[in-house]
Amino acid sequence: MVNPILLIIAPLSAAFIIPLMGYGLKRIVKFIPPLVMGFNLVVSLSLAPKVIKNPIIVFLGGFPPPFGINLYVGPLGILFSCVISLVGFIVSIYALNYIKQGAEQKYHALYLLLLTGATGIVLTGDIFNLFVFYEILCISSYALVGYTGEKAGIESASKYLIQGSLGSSLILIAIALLYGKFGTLNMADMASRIDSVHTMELFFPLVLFITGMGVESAIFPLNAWLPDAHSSAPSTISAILSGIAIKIGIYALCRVIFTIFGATDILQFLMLLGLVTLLVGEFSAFSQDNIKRMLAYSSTGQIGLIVFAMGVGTQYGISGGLFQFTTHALSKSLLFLTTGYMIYRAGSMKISALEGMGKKMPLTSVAFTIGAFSLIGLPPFIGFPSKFMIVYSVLARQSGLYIVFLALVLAGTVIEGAYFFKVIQAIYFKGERKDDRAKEAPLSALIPVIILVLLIIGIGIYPKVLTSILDSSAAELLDRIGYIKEALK
Amino acid sequence: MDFLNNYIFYIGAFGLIFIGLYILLTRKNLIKLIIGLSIVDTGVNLLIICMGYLKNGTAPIFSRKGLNPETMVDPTPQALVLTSIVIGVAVLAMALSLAIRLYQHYGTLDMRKIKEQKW
Amino acid sequence: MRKIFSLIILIILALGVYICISEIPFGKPGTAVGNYYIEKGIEETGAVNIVTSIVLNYRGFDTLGEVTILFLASLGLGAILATVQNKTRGVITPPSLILTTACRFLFPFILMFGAYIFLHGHLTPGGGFQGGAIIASGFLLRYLGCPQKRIRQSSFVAIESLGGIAFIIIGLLGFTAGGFFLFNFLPKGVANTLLSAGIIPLIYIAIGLKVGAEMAGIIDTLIEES
Amino acid sequence: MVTVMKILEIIVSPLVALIVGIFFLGLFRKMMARIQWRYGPPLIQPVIDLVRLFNQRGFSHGAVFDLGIILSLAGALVLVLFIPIGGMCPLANSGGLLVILYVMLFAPIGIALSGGEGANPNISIGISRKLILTLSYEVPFIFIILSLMSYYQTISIVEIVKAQAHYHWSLFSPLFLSGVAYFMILPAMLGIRPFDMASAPQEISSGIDVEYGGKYLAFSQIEHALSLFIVIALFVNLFLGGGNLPVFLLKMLAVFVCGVFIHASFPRFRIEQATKYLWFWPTIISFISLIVIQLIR
Amino acid sequence: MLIQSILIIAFGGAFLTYILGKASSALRDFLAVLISVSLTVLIFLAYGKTGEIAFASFMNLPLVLRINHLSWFFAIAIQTVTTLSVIFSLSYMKGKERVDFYYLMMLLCNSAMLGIVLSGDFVSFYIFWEIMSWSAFLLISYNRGGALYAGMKYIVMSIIGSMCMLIGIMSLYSTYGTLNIREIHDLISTASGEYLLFISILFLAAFGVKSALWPIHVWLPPAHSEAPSPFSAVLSSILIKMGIYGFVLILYVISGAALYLGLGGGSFRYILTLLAAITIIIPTFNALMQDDAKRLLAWSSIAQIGYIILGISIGTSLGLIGGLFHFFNHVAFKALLFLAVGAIEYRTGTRDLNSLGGLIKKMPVTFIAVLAGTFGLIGIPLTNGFVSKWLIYKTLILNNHPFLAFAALVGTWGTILYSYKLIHNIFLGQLPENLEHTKPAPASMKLPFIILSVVIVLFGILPGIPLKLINLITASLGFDLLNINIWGIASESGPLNIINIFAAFAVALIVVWFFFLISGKKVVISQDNSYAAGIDVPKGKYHYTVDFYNPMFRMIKPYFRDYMDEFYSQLVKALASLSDRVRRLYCGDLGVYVIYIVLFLSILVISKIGLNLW
Repeated sequence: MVNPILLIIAPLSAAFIIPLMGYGLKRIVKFIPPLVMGFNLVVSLSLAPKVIKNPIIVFLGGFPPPFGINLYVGPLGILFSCVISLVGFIVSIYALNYIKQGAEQKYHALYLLLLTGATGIVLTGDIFNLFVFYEILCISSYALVGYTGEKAGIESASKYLIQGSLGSSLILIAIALLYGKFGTLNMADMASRIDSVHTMELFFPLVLFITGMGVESAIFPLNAWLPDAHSSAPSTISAILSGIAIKIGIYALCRVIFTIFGATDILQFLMLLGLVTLLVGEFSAFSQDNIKRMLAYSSTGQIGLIVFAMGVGTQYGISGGLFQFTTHALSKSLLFLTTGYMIYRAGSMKISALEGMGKKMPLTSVAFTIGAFSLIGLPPFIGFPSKFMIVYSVLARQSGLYIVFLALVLAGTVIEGAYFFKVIQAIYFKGERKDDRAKEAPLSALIPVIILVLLIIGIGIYPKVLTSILDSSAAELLDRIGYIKEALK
Repeated sequence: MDFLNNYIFYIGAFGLIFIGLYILLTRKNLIKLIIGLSIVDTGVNLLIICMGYLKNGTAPIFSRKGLNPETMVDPTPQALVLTSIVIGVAVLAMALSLAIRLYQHYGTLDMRKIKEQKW
Repeated sequence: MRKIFSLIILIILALGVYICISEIPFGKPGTAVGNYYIEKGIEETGAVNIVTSIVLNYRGFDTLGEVTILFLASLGLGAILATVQNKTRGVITPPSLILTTACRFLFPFILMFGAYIFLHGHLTPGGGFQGGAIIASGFLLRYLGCPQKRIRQSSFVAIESLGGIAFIIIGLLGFTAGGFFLFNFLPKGVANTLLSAGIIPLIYIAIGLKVGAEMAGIIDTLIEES
Repeated sequence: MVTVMKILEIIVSPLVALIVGIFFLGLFRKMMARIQWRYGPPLIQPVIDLVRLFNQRGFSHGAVFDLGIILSLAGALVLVLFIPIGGMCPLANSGGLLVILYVMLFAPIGIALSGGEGANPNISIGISRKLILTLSYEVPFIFIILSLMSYYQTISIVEIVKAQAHYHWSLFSPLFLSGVAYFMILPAMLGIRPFDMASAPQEISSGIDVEYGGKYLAFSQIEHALSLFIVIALFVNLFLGGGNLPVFLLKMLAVFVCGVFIHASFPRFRIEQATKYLWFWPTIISFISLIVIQLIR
Repeated sequence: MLIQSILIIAFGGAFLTYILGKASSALRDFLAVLISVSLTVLIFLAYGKTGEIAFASFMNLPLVLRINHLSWFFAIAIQTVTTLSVIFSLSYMKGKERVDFYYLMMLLCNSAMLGIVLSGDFVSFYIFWEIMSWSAFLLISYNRGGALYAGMKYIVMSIIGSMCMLIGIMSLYSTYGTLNIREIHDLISTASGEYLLFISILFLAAFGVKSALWPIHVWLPPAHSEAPSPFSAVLSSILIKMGIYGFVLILYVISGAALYLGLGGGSFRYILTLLAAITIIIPTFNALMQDDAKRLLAWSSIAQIGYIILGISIGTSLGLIGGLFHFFNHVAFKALLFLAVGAIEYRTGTRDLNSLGGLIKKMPVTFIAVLAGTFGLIGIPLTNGFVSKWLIYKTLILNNHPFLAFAALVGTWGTILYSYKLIHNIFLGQLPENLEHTKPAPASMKLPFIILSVVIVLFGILPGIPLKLINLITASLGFDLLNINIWGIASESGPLNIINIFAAFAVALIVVWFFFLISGKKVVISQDNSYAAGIDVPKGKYHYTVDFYNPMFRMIKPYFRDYMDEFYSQLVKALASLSDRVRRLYCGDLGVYVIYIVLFLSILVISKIGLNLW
């Protein structure tokens, strides 16, 4: 059996090795991330069937929790780790040719560290360890957003840093307060001591957690960094940030709310929060003329949708939310990757600059279209089953208020459809490109795009491949007692 | 008085945090904001340490025989605070490097003037 | 306006803090976990400094993350500051001979002190991070005292990476030996002696060197910029 | 026997319509002359005209020019078969009033198609006016028809005539208002003043007839005569209770004379004025009538 | 097996055509025609079959295909029109860009529509529905320029509709635990009235958008007029009919007539019929005012949809038969008209009614096609439109809906006006000089014209052929069988007997024709040799078809704007400005962002401590 610890150790050690590679080995540096992420993908996939039956608990240093740190490799963790390594793998292939500016070597190391952080967060069973990995994720994001040293990137990175660090500090305060209250850092142990969140002193850490993690997961009033950072980072980084990083924030939030606090009474509020995030995101994207900023705002909207689905709080709803997470990770990274080369060829991020790309870059354009369709939730793409599940789960609650919420959510989807179709029209049916500079993206960029397209269509047609892991993931989130039992066995 | 006695450290810790937050909320110079962030960090570190405080406690080091384990303070927060400090240092370094580059680009660090990335 | 508004917000927050804090006893006797560490620490890890045993053994994984964060900071710093095209360094007035000499004189001692700190991490207060910081302060002193002298960045980088890799390798050795990552597989030795506590001193050496190099590298990069 | 009678009816009723229609045309001119203190042409003048026209040379602009006029005349002839003429109604059970409404379309459409091929500006104007006028008077007309059908609960015109024979004329029933409205739109349906803008000789050289000569004009005249007959016959059937042939024809004559007086005493509307008028009073009255019918049913 | 193979051939063929198109355009054209024709044959073979088959599963829901008379009726209409459009496209699309893409989307849209009518559960229904929506969107936008706006309008409205449908479907699923149409029909009789109303309103929105019911019709005119003409034919004659299919499905297949008539105390039916009546009148007058041939036809499509919905929603056997028959007729004549206008656009390069004219001599077959189409559209006796309209009127009058009948009848007279305008402005009147060298439509265009014209006249004279099938459909929906013979319908309250009318017409025509032949000579003269009260009619200087109904426009134009369109534009504008406001939340000032974070925290604190919200 493969030990899940390798999922964290492999990219980490690769990141440590990269700076060692001197001038002679510099050329092969860029092949390390795909290799490592490919390895991670294989490991995650091979673990998945076992984990669905029984979660794997890994003791680090040989000490049982709550005394040592443990990894809790449940279905949820493996689902996230699969998606992380998948998207990481695909984006790193794309980066082979795409990343040419700046400190190339450092880019790859930072990239691997970002994914390490993400994987660490989803696998760990210790709240402070989660915080540490959370910081790895955040700091590497700051660095990656600004690493080109361009004006926009630096500005966004510094704003991101201030907000993100403030959020982290809030999380740390919450951890300190919880430690003061319970004297333990293990999530399962903590969960077993929290009977309910109705007491006032417990609610304050919860609020701190929501706010702190909300910054990274881009919940509405806390997401001001997102459009800046996503639009000014290189496209590969935008893809990773949008596809992975913010979802990890959601994961952390869900862990805290569902597993540690079991705070079911906050779920309706969470739903509202998701709804507002969705609407604000979609509205902001609606009249954007910068394509990457538009995609970034759309990410906000999608986060809103995921949070909304999580807030439904039923097994089906959470499955839907997780499905939507997968959808968004695949589709949004596809969108960012395709726009990456379009922008590169067009020399501008304006939507009007992409006009007529459908002819010059046919495959890329088709891929963009498919990504957009999928995000809107049109069949037969992956977005449809996820939307299907979310809608069903909301309606299954049989409540008038929920139907109103749902109507607003779907209104958001309509707005999303409107601006995506606008871009598709611009790409295909507007303007003629005379310049010969615009040509199809290189093979290294097309391969990941094609993989993503195949996945999007494949899962869209046959969503069953995901249902079992989604269902057990949702069960893991809902079944606090089971989690505690497994972790403290 | 009793309250002060019992809570003086908390007050100190949260006092620092609030001072930091106040700086973050009202200042516009990036360097000052970073300082504010550091102050918040310091406050949090202090808070973590407070959590393990024991009256008349000793350091959790068995450097000589005869130390009473009962009077030792909780060692965990101290381990945590070590990590937390290092993280603070890392963030600070990143922030400063970004500030340097920002100044090179804009010639100012006034964050109310640096808003090219908006809407 | 903004100030008053901020104050109002903060007062509300303070209210929340007050309600929360009033329930958390201050200066209470240790927690179950803490007590466990104090009671079993020496026995299980061989380090008399319980904090060290927690940092490197019970919660060693945190420390790996911590090291990673520092590594990340230096990487990020390098990435962000590396791409500057024209590094215009200000005119440097050569320092006086006394200053230079004193710095050169002090430098090895500082290094030695730093080494002492991280070598004795499991016995006395201190450890790899603290020692590393002291070592870096030595480099800082040299930069301040003799600004013309520079140390090759690549050597820092090599030490950083090697330190990190060493940490991981030790962890993996533990994995092969005991089945757990970061398992303390070496003999614990007699408590309160230098050669005790299994892998803890080894890791601390790696960390100490690594942190020293990293901090020095950060200082170096920042000085180069300004 | 029944079949023979049927065939006889099919042959006779168009003939009756033709004779009566042409007689009305002659009467029309004679009466107008008398009203205007002239002697006027003899009653038989239209027949003379027709014979003359059939022998003259006609000018054609193309296939549709011919086809349209044939279509319109055929349509008028068919329509006659749907209308009870004093007890004769050859096609009584083929769809009733609804079919009549539709078959009424043939004549204007045929004329319009034919005229369209003529490419004469006067024709275009005439057709446009004619169609607009049709749309204008159809609005109250449909209300009237609907009132009738929903009052008698049938779509068959024969049934309506029968029902009137049993009780009393529709004009003196709750359908009174409908009758009034029908009477108000009758001049428009007949194409006489004040609604003769489609064939205004002084303005647009008789509009749609301008390119017709010889047999074309003759066909057009016959069609005109038939439609005169049809419109009046419809009114008589629907509101004045039909009756056997002599009574029926007398009733028709009475209505026709009223129409001539209206023609003589009014100047011509402009087409907008006509539409405004038709969409105002007749529409309101017929609408009220329909509501009344709905209420009493 | 037959149903699956139909769908597999349809979808596979679409993609195969695209791939083949990359290699050879002739081969692609051939394949496209081959696939459409073979699909037509296959569907034809499926006549009379009924059955249900689960072919896959989606999220633990079985996806079911189902065929019965209703499905077959719609499927054959869809496939015929697509086949004819594809044949038409052979010459229409020659030399245009992205022809592969065009055929792909055309066939994909066709496959999706087949899927819709053949699906036996709501998941597959929805999936096919959405595929149809987006493939149609891509084709509507194909022509660039104004088409972009049209496509945008179309897709946004259709997404709104399908979101409503999604809620409806999922609500059904969450209530009954199944999405199989048959099973839902069995279960739905237990539903409460309010719930049923809720579901029906949701579906009404979804299908109303697609079928362009009045207040939500605004996407249709631009979309129909801007799409490539063969696809306009598909759009107008079948794509919008998917909404009709949906109505039949939800009102009769799911709810059943009894349940439907009692919905909301009958008010649902009342509102639906009222909307249908409005849908007839307003678009008819809007069509009158159009100067673009396709836009005129587009408005006319909306009006005809009004008739269909009116017939269907009235809830009687006769009405449903009339509605379904009118659906079928509208398929025939609207496809014909759009294709004909396409041919004219293809030959002359314009479809502006004010710059055409006199083409009758140049394109006689097209003229006959348009004539047949408009006659059907108006409902001239002996065309199929007459029979269906007659059925609808009759049921309206005999069931005491005089005001609805009024709307329907007035709509017909409006139809005459715009139909005549269409014929007159294109084919009659003077021939402009620049069109003197217009060539007749190519053979591949004539073929569809002829087929569809024959269909129109054939089913107008022998309405019993389709009516028998439609009668079977209505019988399967729980209505009584009517007494239908090949010439019409026999009933006490006014029968319809086409043979009488046909015979009378034939005789009258022959008689008149005879007189025409034997009476005086005729001289054929040129068009320009006309009399204008002594004034020369200058050639080429005037175009008498401009502003054909100007007097009327002067009156009605101030009142007959497309208010709904303006309303929606205002709404979109408001949304855009709102979105701009929302965007300004992200003002770029870091201090404000920090305030957001801390403020959010304190609001959370207040909401718990002060208000105890959760």
